[in-house]
Amino acid sequence: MFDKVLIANRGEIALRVLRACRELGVRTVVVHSSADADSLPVRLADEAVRIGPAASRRSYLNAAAIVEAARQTGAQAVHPGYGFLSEDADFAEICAENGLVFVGPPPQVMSALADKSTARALMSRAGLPLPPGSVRTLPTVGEAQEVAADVGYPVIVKAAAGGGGRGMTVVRSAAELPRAYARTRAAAQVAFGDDRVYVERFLADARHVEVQVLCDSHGNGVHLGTRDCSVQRRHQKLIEEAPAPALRQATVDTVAEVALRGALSVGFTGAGTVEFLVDEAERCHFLEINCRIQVEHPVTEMVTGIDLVQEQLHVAYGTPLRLRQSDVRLHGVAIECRVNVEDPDRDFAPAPGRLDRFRPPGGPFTRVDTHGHAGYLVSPHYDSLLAKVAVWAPDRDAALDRLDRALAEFDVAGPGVRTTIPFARRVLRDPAFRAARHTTALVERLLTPPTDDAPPNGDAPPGDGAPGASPARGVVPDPRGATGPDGRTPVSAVPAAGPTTWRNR
Amino acid sequence: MFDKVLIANRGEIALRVLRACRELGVRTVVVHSSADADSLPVRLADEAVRIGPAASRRSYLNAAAIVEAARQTGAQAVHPGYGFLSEDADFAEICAENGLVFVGPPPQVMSALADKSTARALMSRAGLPLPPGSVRTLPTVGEAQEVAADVGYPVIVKAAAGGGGRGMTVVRSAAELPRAYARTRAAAQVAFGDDRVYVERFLADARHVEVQVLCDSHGNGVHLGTRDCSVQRRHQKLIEEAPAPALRQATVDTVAEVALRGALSVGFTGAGTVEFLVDEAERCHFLEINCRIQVEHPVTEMVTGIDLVQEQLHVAYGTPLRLRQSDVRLHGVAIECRVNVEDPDRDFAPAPGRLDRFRPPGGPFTRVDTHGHAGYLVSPHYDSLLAKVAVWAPDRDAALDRLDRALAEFDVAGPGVRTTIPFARRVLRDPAFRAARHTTALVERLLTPPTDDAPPNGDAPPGDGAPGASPARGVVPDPRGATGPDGRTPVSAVPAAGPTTWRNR
Amino acid sequence: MADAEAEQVLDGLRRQARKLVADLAGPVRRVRLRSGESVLEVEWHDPAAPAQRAAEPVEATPARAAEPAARAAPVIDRPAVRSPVVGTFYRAPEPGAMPFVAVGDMVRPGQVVGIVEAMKLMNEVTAGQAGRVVEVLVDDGKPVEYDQPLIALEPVTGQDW
Amino acid sequence: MADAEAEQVLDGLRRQARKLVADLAGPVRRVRLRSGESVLEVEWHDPAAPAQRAAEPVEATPARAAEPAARAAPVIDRPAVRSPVVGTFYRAPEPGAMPFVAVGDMVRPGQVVGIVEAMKLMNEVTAGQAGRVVEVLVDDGKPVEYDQPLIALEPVTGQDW
Repeated sequence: MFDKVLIANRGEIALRVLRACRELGVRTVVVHSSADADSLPVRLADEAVRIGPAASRRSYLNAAAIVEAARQTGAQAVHPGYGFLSEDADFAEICAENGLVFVGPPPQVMSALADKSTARALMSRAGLPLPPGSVRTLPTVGEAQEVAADVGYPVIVKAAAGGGGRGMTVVRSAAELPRAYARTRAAAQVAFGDDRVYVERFLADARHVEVQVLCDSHGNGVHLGTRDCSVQRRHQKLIEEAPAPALRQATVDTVAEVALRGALSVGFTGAGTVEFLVDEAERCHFLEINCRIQVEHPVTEMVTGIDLVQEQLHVAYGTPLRLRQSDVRLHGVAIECRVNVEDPDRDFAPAPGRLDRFRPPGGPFTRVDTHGHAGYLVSPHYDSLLAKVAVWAPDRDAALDRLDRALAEFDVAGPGVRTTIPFARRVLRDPAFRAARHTTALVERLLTPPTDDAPPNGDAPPGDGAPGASPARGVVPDPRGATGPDGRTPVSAVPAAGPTTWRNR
Repeated sequence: MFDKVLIANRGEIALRVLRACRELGVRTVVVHSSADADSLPVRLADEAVRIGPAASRRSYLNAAAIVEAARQTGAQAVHPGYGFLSEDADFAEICAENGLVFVGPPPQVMSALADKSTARALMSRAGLPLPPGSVRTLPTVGEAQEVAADVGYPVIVKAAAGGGGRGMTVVRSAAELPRAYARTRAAAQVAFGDDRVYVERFLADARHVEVQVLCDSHGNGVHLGTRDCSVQRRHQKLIEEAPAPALRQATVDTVAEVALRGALSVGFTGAGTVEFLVDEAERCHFLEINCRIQVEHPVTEMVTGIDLVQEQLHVAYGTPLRLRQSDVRLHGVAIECRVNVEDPDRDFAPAPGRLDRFRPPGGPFTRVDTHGHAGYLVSPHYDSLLAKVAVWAPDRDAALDRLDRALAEFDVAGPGVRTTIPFARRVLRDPAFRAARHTTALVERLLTPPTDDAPPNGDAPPGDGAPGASPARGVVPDPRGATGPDGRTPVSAVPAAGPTTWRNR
Repeated sequence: MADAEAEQVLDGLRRQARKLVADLAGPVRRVRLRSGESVLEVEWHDPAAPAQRAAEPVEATPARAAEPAARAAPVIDRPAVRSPVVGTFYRAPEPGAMPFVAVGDMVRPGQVVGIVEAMKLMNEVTAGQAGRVVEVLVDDGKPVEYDQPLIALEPVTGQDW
Repeated sequence: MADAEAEQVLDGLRRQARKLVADLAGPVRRVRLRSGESVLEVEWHDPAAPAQRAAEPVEATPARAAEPAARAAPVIDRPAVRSPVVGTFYRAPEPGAMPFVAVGDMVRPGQVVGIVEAMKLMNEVTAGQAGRVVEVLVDDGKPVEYDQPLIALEPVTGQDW
């Protein structure tokens, strides 16, 4: 195993990686911005190096400074966590050039999977089902119209360089298409410097189901079951659970197997997530592969007993997988709730500030991952994720009751500080959610005043709520996605204008 | 299930029971002393009733006040937690007379098991192996000398009314016996108002192994595996783990089966623990049965996935066990460390005070049960247990590393406040402990400066360190045992003199 | 020193304390003012500590400077007879009978002022000091906690308690 | 002592306290002023309670009352040229060459005072203000963090920074 690993991230995930290192006897170097100089990961690290000012682009996205810090401290590997540089193939390249092990897949695999049209092509070749639509990108509106006519409206126009729900536009009719096509390309050019787009059928009423895979550098791989992340607001996951509920066992088995096959087919290594949309008929449609550890990885750890971050480090070190598929057995149900410092009453606007009180929950089968503590100043410079509360129980109902109990005892308060806890508890009380009949439309439904034609239980669409959100919204790459923990591209790639510039300060 | 349960305890266990109730949708009434008016359990309870002043004997041991509080609030059942009234048959009786369900075995079972000589007789009849010695009590020194001669020295003179390691004297030679016999009887008379004693072989070098059982009121029962609690200081457990390590599977299976048989044979109901001493040859010797939920129950919960406190409530309500023995499957290893506000450098003297800083550990497979929080004033009136940190891992080595990681990040500080964390981490580094070759002699060895003849690894006796401690010490009932979470008798039963009176304030 | 004078000095200290806290950037933990024989000391709960209820806006903390003085009144000037046990409070020896005491009555130390029934046992509640009954704080037949104030007294002037 | 007089003294103490706290680099924990019979004492909550290292014995905390004053010096009176990047600090353009600056030198705003090498790139370190070099805080060839003070300056009198 490595002697020393550099952690190129902040917040709860930096702490998560640090804990894995500690337990493996690996020394830790935590790099940090001036804003995080007194943060918990920095305090608990064996060594800490200040690499830049608060602004991410000059600190956590500053590849040169991070590599220099690794050189100074003699770190052998870099764990990028999620967000920031975690899926930046160029950074992985730079690490390699400087003799550093990047904890993640090989750069060429990362870049192949980062291009969604390439990823779609590779995965369909590996036998993964794609949503009806075009595999290749469509350079002219004419071609886009052809494909749309083929698959039938509504369709969704997606930027090849997008992902994480960013850079996509829902189109309900042929009339809308030309304008949507043009606007999506323009927005993609701005956000990603790449205006290639493709068109696929828009799945209005679906579940977000993903498969956790773990592959070593010797061609071995296992899948660690499914997660359901359908509780999303504008593609930001709020509540995640493992395994995905209310699916036929056959569906679960199939999706897990094809996901692993797909990952292995492209030489994927490390911990990855293959995302699918699953429709009412339980047909699975491949969305994308993520090359990072995900925010919601704890629920998989709780049902499998496997420490994913430790496994990432073993794989990165070159150790063959210690697990065979038969060693992976799932027990019970785990559910995680993200606690963000946001104000649900003000359209989930960030509500950071000093935490006068901070007492996370505890007790049986309750796990908390957080960098927060009493007296901590939640910085407005970064993502609003403050804590993750995850619980385990033998069955889903007990898990939901346990999570509600845990959230109820979570005491967070400070001037101007608001959290998503009350909203999450609303979700837990929702009949459709409790019955696992919910889809990605759930949150929008809870946020829109009920109408007579809206179904009381279940999320049969107002399709508006489904992936892609409203056209108007969809066309502007959601900046939440950019700096969000699941964000794929650097903050600097986000137009530093409009109501969200606070993130780029 | 009950609508409302009264929690007749304080501290972490009151919180533990409250959490179980919350998750079952049961409303909670927490009774408390004036000293605990602002405690976490009181704040989180649905209702709270102040039943007396700080002194336990007028609050947490005040049966009348507790029953009155139940009457006032309409609680249907009383959960006694551990210590205090949890094993007081008279209290269980009073509850019954007042139409309250006492969460525990029937009073007559409790009183039978509370008398150690009766318990020994019952268990040996049920086929449990006893340490060589007398089943009945010995009214004359002559009879004591006969038995001692039979079984051979060293022997241990035990008070029938003792238990939890209290009221016992180790005797190394026939010459010592008469005085030790007399003194033990005298001390027992003072402590328990009952001077009956018996004699058994003293097992110098043994492990403390206990079996968790769960029985319903319909004659069904299951065992939930073993725990090893050999890391003790004067019979106070410091570190507990499940399952008991380094025992032959046959030994584990046998001890679990006979334990369950013994419990069922006396009509035991609820959650109970059958304690054994296991010698080098892995012979098991029955010690006692505890009728309460134990401090260390979380490690069993973590390896079985079963919520023991919820099961206690189901059983108390009359619900038949929802588990068959085949449903109980053990996974991995769990280890718990008790964090006491005590100063290991000052003979573990209590070191309570205001907690200026309190940040418990978190992260993967880490559970914390605590009533502490930043700003909490640890009261000198009660037991010094502040928190329990328990971790799970697939194997024992990983669990030990994880526990050390968790303890290292536990931040507790305040004027005059000391904790047992540093000492616990010393234990975790001990080669004998890491190799699971340790016995109940471990802690004494760590606390006594090493001598040449002391074995470097392993705890082959200086028998002095084994159960019973030194004669001088053994003859005075250890007050720690009295108010300790595992204490069996009310505080008021402890002579309120000497350096330990602080506990009785 | 005469009470009146002492009062004035304390008044001064209190004013100073309030100004002081207002001037300073909080959260202040302790303030101690001394002038000759007179001492004023205020200590606040740790604002970071959960001691405060979530409801209580933290912004209010500085404003609380004045509180101690304000709060002092009831605590210091109005002693109360408290319940010796958890139970049910009765103002009269039996239903329909005259209450033991009414507002305005003078009570002697040791005088029975009520009953708290617990487990069918009648516990007499006796005044610990002399004073005039200014308020009966609990209705007849209502449940009471241990140490709950039952009857507020106005101490008899000159009486030292 | 007459009340008015006492008040005046306390008034003075209060003003002093406010000034004092304003002057000091926080976080102050305790201030105590005494003038004859009059005493003023304020204690603050530890603002960054968790900020202390576990190692740091809590008993030491009161001692820190003096610290701010002590610490104040470098912070307030001694500006420094700081490192623009993580890297290796060099005092001279090349090995063996004359250092860019030495103690006692006067520097102009924008003057190069050192180099920080990062990823084989040489980053010039320039003074942000005029001043006299009073200390070189990092040895030649040593690793430095972002924003780490490298060279302490004494501002030129009258110079406003």
